[in-house]
Amino acid sequence: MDKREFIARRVAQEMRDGYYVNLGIGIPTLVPNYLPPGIEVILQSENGMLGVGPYPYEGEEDPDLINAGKEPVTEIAGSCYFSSAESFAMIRGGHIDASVLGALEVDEKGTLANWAVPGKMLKGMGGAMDLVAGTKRLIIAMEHTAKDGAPKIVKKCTLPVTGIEVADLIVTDLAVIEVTRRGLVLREVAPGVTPQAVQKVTEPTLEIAPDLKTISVVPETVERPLFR
Amino acid sequence: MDKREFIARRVAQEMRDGYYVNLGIGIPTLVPNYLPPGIEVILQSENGMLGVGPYPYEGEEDPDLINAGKEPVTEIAGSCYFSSAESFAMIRGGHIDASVLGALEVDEKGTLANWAVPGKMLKGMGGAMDLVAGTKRLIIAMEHTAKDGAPKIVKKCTLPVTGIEVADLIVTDLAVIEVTRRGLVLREVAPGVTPQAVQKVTEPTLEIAPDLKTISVVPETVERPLFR
Amino acid sequence: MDKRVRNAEAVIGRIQDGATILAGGFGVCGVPENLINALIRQGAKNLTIVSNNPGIDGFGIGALIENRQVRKMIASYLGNNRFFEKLALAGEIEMELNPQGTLAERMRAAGAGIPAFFTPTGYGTMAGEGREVREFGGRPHILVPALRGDFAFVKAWKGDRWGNLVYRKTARNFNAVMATAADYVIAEVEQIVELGGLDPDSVHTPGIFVDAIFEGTGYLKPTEPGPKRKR
Amino acid sequence: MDKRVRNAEAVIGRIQDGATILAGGFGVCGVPENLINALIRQGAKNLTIVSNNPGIDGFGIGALIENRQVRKMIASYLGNNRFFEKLALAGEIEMELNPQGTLAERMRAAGAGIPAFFTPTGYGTMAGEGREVREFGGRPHILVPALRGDFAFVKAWKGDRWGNLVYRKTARNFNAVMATAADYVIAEVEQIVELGGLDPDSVHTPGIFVDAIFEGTGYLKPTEPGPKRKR
Repeated sequence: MDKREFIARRVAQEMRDGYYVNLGIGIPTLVPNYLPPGIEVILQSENGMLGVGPYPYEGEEDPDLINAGKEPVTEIAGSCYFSSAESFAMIRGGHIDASVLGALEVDEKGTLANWAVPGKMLKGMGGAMDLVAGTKRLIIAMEHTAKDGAPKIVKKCTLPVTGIEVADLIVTDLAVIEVTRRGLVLREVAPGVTPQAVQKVTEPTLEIAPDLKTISVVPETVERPLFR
Repeated sequence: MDKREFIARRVAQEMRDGYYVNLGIGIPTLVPNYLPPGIEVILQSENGMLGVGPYPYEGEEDPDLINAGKEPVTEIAGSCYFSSAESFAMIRGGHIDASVLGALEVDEKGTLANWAVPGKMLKGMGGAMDLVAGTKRLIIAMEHTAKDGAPKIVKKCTLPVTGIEVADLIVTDLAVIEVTRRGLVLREVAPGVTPQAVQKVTEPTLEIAPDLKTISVVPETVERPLFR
Repeated sequence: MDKRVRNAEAVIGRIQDGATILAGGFGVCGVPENLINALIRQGAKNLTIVSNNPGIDGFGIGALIENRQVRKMIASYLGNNRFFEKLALAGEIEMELNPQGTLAERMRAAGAGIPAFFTPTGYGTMAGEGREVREFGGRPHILVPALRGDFAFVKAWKGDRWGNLVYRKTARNFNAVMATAADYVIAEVEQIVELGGLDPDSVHTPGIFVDAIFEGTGYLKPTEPGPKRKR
Repeated sequence: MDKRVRNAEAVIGRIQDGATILAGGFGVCGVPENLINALIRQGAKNLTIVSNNPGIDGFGIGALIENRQVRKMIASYLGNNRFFEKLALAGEIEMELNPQGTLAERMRAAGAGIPAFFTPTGYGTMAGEGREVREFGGRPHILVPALRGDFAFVKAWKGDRWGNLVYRKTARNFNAVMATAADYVIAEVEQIVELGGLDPDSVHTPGIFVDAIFEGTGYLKPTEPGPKRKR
């Protein structure tokens, strides 16, 4: 199982039946493919849709039906559409149960940076600042370190931030870390990874949960439609 | 022709083709019955409707279809419905071309009082404060004096006000008065009424327009469906 | 996911004394009749009711007031309810009058995560008393806070088990905005349809806003008097 | 009343150099193609364009930028447009980035008569720089002003001669809110239907917001790539 799938599978375990969820691009997109049996979530796409369905079959794309990543998607029984203003009223009004986003940096207070790298081009924040400010529970899904091995979980964000003290949980290929008032608490480690190894690639000091667990993700055998 | 019809007929002359209009209860309600030929206006009802149609035939009331005066109405080709929030976004956002309201008092600056009489019960302002603040043109339609003959056009409102400096035109059974920056200008008088007679029952001093006219309302012969 | 409950009784027990309830309806149009009747039978007291107007004597919010369950009424218009008038004059019920659009916008703000907004409506009037004033474009505006409920009673025409709602004609009125602005939103509908039975482009209230939904029974749906066309 | 015009050319002459235009669309979905193409032919310069994102190279707002008619872009996302990137890095185009929801809400406020509102979105970020800060419920919020256009370019699915509009699926996006927030609103639709041909309960943009409407032609309606299900 590759890192991205591992992370998405672990994030999927955080979903509860009936959750309304908004997913960022990248790893978060994969989450619906790995929902535990009996867990039904409804995906919100901030361009104006609730109940995002699987990707279409080749040749069946509808140009009027895309997700926030601008990919063609489908609708399902129970889907509905609305305007961008209504969509963000929904997001900003606290109606989304969970949002899963990627990150460039998260710091020990849960402050998130995921939209810009100075010097390089600013791509824009899109809906990320609204999502982190408005969602009930913000889960960060990312690889634990940057490609060069540098920590992405830092003492204080150095990149332009997306929101102040917003993240609730960080799920990586190495660990599950909860953001609490007293700092970061290491809840779970990946199979074969020690808390010390996690700490080594994490800038702030991690408190180790007394009931520290090992991340358990079981690949399923069922084929499910490819979701965003 | 009774006073109310006279006033409504004169107000109807202020309507322009394609106007979106909101009408208060009382005399304003009568206006659509007297529109000049070729003038089509679309009535907005603040409970959530554009394109209010005539009153229904007896026995054909639809309990889901009422105007802001809570009377059953009908829809016409081109009607549409929306929520109270959208309705007042429309009103407050300046999208209504003209509003016609009754008044208890209007003063020389166009400040309006039409929703409460202290000591008696406050019935509530309903949508009146939103309408006077948000409509492009506010026309007051009322009898010139109170039942006891006291002026309703006053130097300064004594009753609880609905909005400050909001009225653009006052149409009564005696006169048409424009509210301008320098005060009230008498534009028209009713047939057989002198400017002096109007001034006598009007508290602030009226400037008489150089081109003072006589109100001309011609009863039509065509029968039209009874509108709100 | 299934938000259907059997009837109003199945959820009305959640409402405790002192709760704030947003109740849809404009006059006697689009009134959550089943929920209000269930609340009268349930008997919670000292309620704050937010509704455009208290309706007519003996129906809807009017009946709730007659049953003396309401401590405070937030409304834009009180006309046509003599019992309410009597209680208010006797100081036995508190009332807060809001301009109708301000009332709607306050709940829209609550639902959209906006704690306060500026508006020219009500400036210089009793509705603006005590409010912060600021000029925009040379015109004075007042700062108005959002308005949120513990519960919302919503009446729609059709709905599905995800809580998606469609209203009919002017019965939509305050129902749609109230559905966005309460912690627990209960929708009663005339008809529950299969999932997929509503046009996705024409859903007025997305199910995300709704916590429980049931098919109401015995709707009175009265009309108030008004002029009629002659044949 | 009839708001129909023959085509985009019939109204595009109104747009002068320096105008602010709100343009609907999200990526390449729900884009007012006819209006943008007519504006390219018309040639007005130094425009401020408000659009969620500048689209892809050579299509929609992207083409307008390539034609060097845009002085300033107000958007939430700039990704996938290399020409824009080049101009921006060279300082040849001004850009203002807004959080997507703030962008939508600013236009909703303009359309609803609200000059400014408080939001927690963007507090402590570059999007909050220079904004007034105030705490509500112990949480810092910033004060954000409304955003209005001289013109709005709106793309809908169907419309009638009164300007009532219906959108299709996610092509609604920013079109509906932009239709409320400009002095002159031009709607292009795929089909104009008879008055009465739209369900009054399902009109998304009431005609009051629309000044001119025409049936567009030659829609490209492209799609961007994405994963596909296997059969």
